[in-house]
Amino acid sequence: MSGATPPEVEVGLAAPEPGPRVEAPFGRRACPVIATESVGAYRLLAVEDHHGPAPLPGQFYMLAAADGWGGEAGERPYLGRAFSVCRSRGTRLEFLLERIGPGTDRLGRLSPGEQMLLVGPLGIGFSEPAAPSSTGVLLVAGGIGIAPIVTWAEALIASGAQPLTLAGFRSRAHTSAAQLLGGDVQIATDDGSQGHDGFVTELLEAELEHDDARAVYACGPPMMLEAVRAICARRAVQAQLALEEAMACGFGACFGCVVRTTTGYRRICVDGPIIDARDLDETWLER
Amino acid sequence: MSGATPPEVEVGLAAPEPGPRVEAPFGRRACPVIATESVGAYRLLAVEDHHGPAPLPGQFYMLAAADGWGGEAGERPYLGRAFSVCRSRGTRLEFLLERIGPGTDRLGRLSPGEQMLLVGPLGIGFSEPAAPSSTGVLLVAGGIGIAPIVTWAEALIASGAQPLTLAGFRSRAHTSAAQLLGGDVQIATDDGSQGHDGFVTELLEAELEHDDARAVYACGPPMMLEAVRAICARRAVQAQLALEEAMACGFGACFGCVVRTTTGYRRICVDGPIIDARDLDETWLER
Amino acid sequence: MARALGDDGRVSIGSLELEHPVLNGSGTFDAIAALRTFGDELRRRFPFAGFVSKTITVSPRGGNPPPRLWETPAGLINSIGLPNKGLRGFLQHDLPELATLPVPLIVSVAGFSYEEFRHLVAEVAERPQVAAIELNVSCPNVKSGCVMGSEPDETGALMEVVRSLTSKPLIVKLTPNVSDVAAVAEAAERGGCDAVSLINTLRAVAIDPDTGSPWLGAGQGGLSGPAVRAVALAMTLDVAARVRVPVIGMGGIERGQDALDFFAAGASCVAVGTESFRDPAAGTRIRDEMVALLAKRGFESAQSDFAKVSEPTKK
Amino acid sequence: MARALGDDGRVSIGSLELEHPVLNGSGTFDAIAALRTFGDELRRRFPFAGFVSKTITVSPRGGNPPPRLWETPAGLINSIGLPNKGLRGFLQHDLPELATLPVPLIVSVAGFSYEEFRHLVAEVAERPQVAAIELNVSCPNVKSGCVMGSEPDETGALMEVVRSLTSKPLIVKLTPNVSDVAAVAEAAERGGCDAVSLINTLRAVAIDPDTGSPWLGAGQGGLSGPAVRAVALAMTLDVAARVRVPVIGMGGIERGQDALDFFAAGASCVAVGTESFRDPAAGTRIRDEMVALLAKRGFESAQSDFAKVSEPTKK
Ligand SMILES: Cc1cc2nc3c(=O)[nH]c(=O)nc-3n(C[C@H](O)[C@H](O)[C@H](O)COP(=O)(O)OP(=O)(O)OC[C@H]3O[C@@H](n4cnc5c(N)ncnc54)[C@H](O)[C@@H]3O)c2cc1C
Ligand SMILES: Cc1cc2nc3c(=O)[nH]c(=O)nc-3n(C[C@H](O)[C@H](O)[C@H](O)COP(=O)(O)OP(=O)(O)OC[C@H]3O[C@@H](n4cnc5c(N)ncnc54)[C@H](O)[C@@H]3O)c2cc1C
Ligand SMILES: Cc1cc2nc3c(=O)[nH]c(=O)nc-3n(C[C@H](O)[C@H](O)[C@H](O)COP(=O)(O)O)c2cc1C
Ligand SMILES: Cc1cc2nc3c(=O)[nH]c(=O)nc-3n(C[C@H](O)[C@H](O)[C@H](O)COP(=O)(O)O)c2cc1C
Ligand code: FES
Ligand code: FES
Repeated sequence: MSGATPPEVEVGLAAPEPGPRVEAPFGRRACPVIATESVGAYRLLAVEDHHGPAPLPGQFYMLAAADGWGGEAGERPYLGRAFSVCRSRGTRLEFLLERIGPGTDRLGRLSPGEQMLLVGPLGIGFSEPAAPSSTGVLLVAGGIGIAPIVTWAEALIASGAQPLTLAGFRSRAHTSAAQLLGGDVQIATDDGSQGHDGFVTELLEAELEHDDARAVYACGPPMMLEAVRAICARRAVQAQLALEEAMACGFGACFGCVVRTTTGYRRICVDGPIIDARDLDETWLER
Repeated sequence: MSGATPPEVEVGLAAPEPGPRVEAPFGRRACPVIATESVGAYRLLAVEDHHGPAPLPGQFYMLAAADGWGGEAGERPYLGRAFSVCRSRGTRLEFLLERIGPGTDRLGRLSPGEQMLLVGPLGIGFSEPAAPSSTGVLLVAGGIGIAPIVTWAEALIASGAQPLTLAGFRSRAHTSAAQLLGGDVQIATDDGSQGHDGFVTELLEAELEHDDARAVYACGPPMMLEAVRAICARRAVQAQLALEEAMACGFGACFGCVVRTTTGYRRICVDGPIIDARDLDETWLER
Repeated sequence: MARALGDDGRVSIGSLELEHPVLNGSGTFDAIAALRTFGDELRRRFPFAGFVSKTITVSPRGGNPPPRLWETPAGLINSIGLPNKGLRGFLQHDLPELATLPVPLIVSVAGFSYEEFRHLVAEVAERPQVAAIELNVSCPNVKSGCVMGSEPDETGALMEVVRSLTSKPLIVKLTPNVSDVAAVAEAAERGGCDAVSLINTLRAVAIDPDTGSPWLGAGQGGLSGPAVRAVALAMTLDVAARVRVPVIGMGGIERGQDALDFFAAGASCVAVGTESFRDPAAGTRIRDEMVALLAKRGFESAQSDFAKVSEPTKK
Repeated sequence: MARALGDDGRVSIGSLELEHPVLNGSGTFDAIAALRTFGDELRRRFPFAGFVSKTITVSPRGGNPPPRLWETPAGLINSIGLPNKGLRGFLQHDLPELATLPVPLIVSVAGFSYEEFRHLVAEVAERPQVAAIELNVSCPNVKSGCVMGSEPDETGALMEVVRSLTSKPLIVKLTPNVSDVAAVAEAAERGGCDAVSLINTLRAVAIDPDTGSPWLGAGQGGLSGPAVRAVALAMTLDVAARVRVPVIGMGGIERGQDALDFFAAGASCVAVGTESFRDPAAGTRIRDEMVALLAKRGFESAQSDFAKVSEPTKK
């Protein structure tokens, strides 16, 4: 670390293009869990949020269990965890969780009546396709990345668009989540146990081959998003990606959640998680 | 801290008189909770311990919940907590808990079927009254200190003695625990809501006034034990006290649980918790 | 010496007047991003008595390569790397916006040489919007190779360079990664600082379990959160016993009781860092909890008695 | 240089041969009391590859006044104060019993002057039951007032006094309460030590919430447990990068993965302290967990691959 050498990249603090955003009530609030359900390998968690506004598709919340956060043996989870809103109906917010560690484990074991602590809605949401309105909209979901796609598909359909969702999963055990989707859906599985046998990005290539005047929205694992970025860059197709990075705060306080963009490091909690694919530095995935 | 000056007190590591002890299986084992019950303001917790020997009255266990130990918000409880065995029946062990902090809170919320982690039996138990067998035995319990007294009263009765238990509580809300006691019982409450209006040590004074050829066994808050010690010292009555100190390990490893005795600091987990009242340094309560 | 923490709960550090004794830790609350997230409600319910900016440097910095975060038992390791727009960018873009906050502004600065510190302090101090300056001395001096806050002599020399530049309060933010933090605090006091704050983060490393290599992009980072609280209390007690300037205590404060512990250790003010990540309004909650605890303990006026809690261990 | 940690999982530190790389931390396992508690099963299932005694001093010590313990988030503060029977008492009463353990014995010693260290090392080293000696340098030198392990010069001078007294392995137990622990390790290495171990506890304080005064009888203590793990890892990484002697890593090891993190940071051996309080057989469990993790990651023979995990960050 040396102040003498100029920074490798631009600071990434220059005001980004403002994305659509609904402001969050200040602070953390307790919300009761009102329903939980298994959706294939995932878990759907519904809470009653009386004090928050309706979020935009693509926005997220920081969640923690009111009890038992702090975990086993003095261990993690300690900080809140970020989750995209999967569906919202009035004061009811739904989240879809994949159990991958102590935080998702604890949240997945919540029962109706228990309290969840929540901050949000946070970040910026998806933007409508740029006018002139394209002939169609392609949504690409990889695994649990389907969560924000569900609510975005709903919103698009409500506004009269006819999105086609390409949903990729590891295997048949995970595909039930596709039933949450409205509109047309094509499924791919890595092991070929359902739908297309292969990557969802192969479906995307085929669709764009067929008609590339469509806006693309994608959420999924980093490798998938990179493939989407590269495909869309090659074809000059407009794409918005919903990124993930480990987050400590979710509201721009810690500078921990950055991704490398062409103009420097960007905090994906305040200047994302939705980001224009063209803004990503090509090396964004390199560590 | 200086090595040049001689230690204030003797080291207290000299082999103490060996007390009765049942050895514990080495390590920590998981035991299912099989029953829980409220006993007035206290909580009774029964576990099935298939792999441990029957403990002696006065011995204790280090307990932790298998899940959710580590507590809320990354906070305590982190270490195990010490609990005297209150009753044991075959492989069934019963503990009586007073909720005073995060550890007792968590343990108090365990339900049948959940797992508890347990190390023990630990420490030394009560010793039979010295021969020639005294005309009687007086047991003195203060509040939650009743736990080891319950099992000791049972054992004494089984061996043909006729103990009289003097049990003091804050108020009527706590006295239900006295129903766990076999043999004769006199109750005192601090607020006079049941039984003698005043301290249980007043009952003790009265009993010894009447007949001081009896052995005394006591467990309760430090101030009560000090009163018992002083009373018995004055009358040259033999007394065994079950002490409490915050413990990190329970098996002599940390040297954290010492009490000041006439021969130096003594670890009450390995060389107690039962200790001859005459061994206590008169200033043992001073901090 | 007048007490920094008054019976009314107000704090005076030189000319800096605070309504109550809870600040944010530098770099743990970006008020500008928070305004975008929470809107004007943040202004109305601002959780701190003063706002401490993220540390700024002379040149702009992008910060460290990701990943920048690792969660530990009851703690967080960060290796953010002081990303900031640089002095010019800060004065031009951020200062006007920070000046709209309802509380006094304390600007945290870090130089990689005495010269840089001189430049930063001179430029920042002359802005009327700035109420006080915090000197983050956890960076290495590129000339000596030594972290300026790790040696009393370096800290003393730094104070000599900057003290004469301004009469505004100068707060020295101490690093805990030293053998004797109180000796550094004494040097800062001899050099004329108006207060010291501590602790900055403890040097820490996380290993990626999948590769066995360090997880953080920069290799190492700093530990904060409840895990460090007991260490921060020890250092606060030491420092408060050896200097007469006010001490701003921080490190793992989560609840009102934790804050009271720091006052008991001799602090006149506290700062909340990592806990704001979990609860953006933690500053307010912690203050309310303190007031409630003091009331419960029977002080006549809870509002007025932050100070009293510190008496048992005060010199 | 031969690697201290072999492919078979065995560790060699000079003439000290360990079957596997898990020791206890000094002062966190009293084998004599544990034998009374757990009986002969402890001998059959002894959890450590070598037994490190509680630190002994020349004169007997009663230790610090209680309370001696305070639980923190994911950690423990202790202020035990080195109670022990003194050199003579140890040699007479404890050594014969410790010699019956099924593993090599490492005796930890602390002097309050070079003279005391000389006396301790000379007396302890000549006993055939003793396989190695650990020098606990966290105590103040009554002559200089300085903690011997806090200054490279003091540590170097100590090594000069004791090295020539014995050819048995000498391990220097480093204190983390310093600015540059690796500099102290280098001094110990230059002075001829056979290994370094770290970390001892971090200086810490707890406040009694009811009184506002320090809780511990001795005022302050040392923090251990998971809370310190990330700090211990950072120091282990530093030290392992700067010395060639084997490093024994410890601080907050709870599970096999934690131990692997220390190997990845460059340790050749680990020690388990506070976790044994929660689980007396933790040493065995942690070793089993390591073996299972290594097997899962596809090393040919799990048993043989403790060493490989350290390669990514090895010099
Ligand atoms: C904007 C956004 C939206 C998201 N939406 C969803 C959603 O709708 N549904 C969903 O299921 N998930 C979503 N996620 C992901 C979710 O936040 C993570 O799965 C969750 O944080 C994992 O927490 P955990 O404790 O279960 O796992 P962790 O143990 O935290 O593991 C998660 C990953 O973090 C890393 N890691 C491991 N240990 C540590 C450590 N100690 N410190 C730091 N990192 C570590 C590893 O790479 C690991 O794979 C979203 C994330 C973001 C940023
Ligand atoms: C041999 C023995 C037998 C026992 N038998 C029983 C029994 O049968 N039934 C029963 O209910 N209890 C029994 N106890 C007491 C029981 O162990 C304690 O009540 C229990 O440990 C409290 O844990 P906690 O987390 O609920 O409370 P804690 O929060 O640990 O509070 C307990 C006390 O510890 C102190 N304290 C507070 N915070 C801390 C801290 N951070 N670190 C250290 N100390 C702190 C305070 O003085 C407080 O009053 C026994 C204790 C011993 C030693
Ligand atoms: C993400 C993060 C960024 C930080 N950035 C800075 C900084 O820029 N300047 C500074 O002086 N301290 C910085 N700190 C240290 C905090 O101000 C504070 O001293 C430390 O985190 C201890 O307090 P806590 O445990 O309440 O977080 C940072 C801490 C964190 C967690
Ligand atoms: C109760 C207790 C007593 C200790 N006594 C000693 C000691 O006598 N000598 C020593 O070198 N270290 C002592 N230590 C430090 C440990 O050996 C170890 O370095 C430290 O606890 C970190 O490891 P851990 O987090 O696994 O406990 C003690 C630690 C504890 C918790
Ligand atoms: S998560 Fe803290 S800045 Fe984004
Ligand atoms: S509790 Fe550890 S020695 Fe007694």
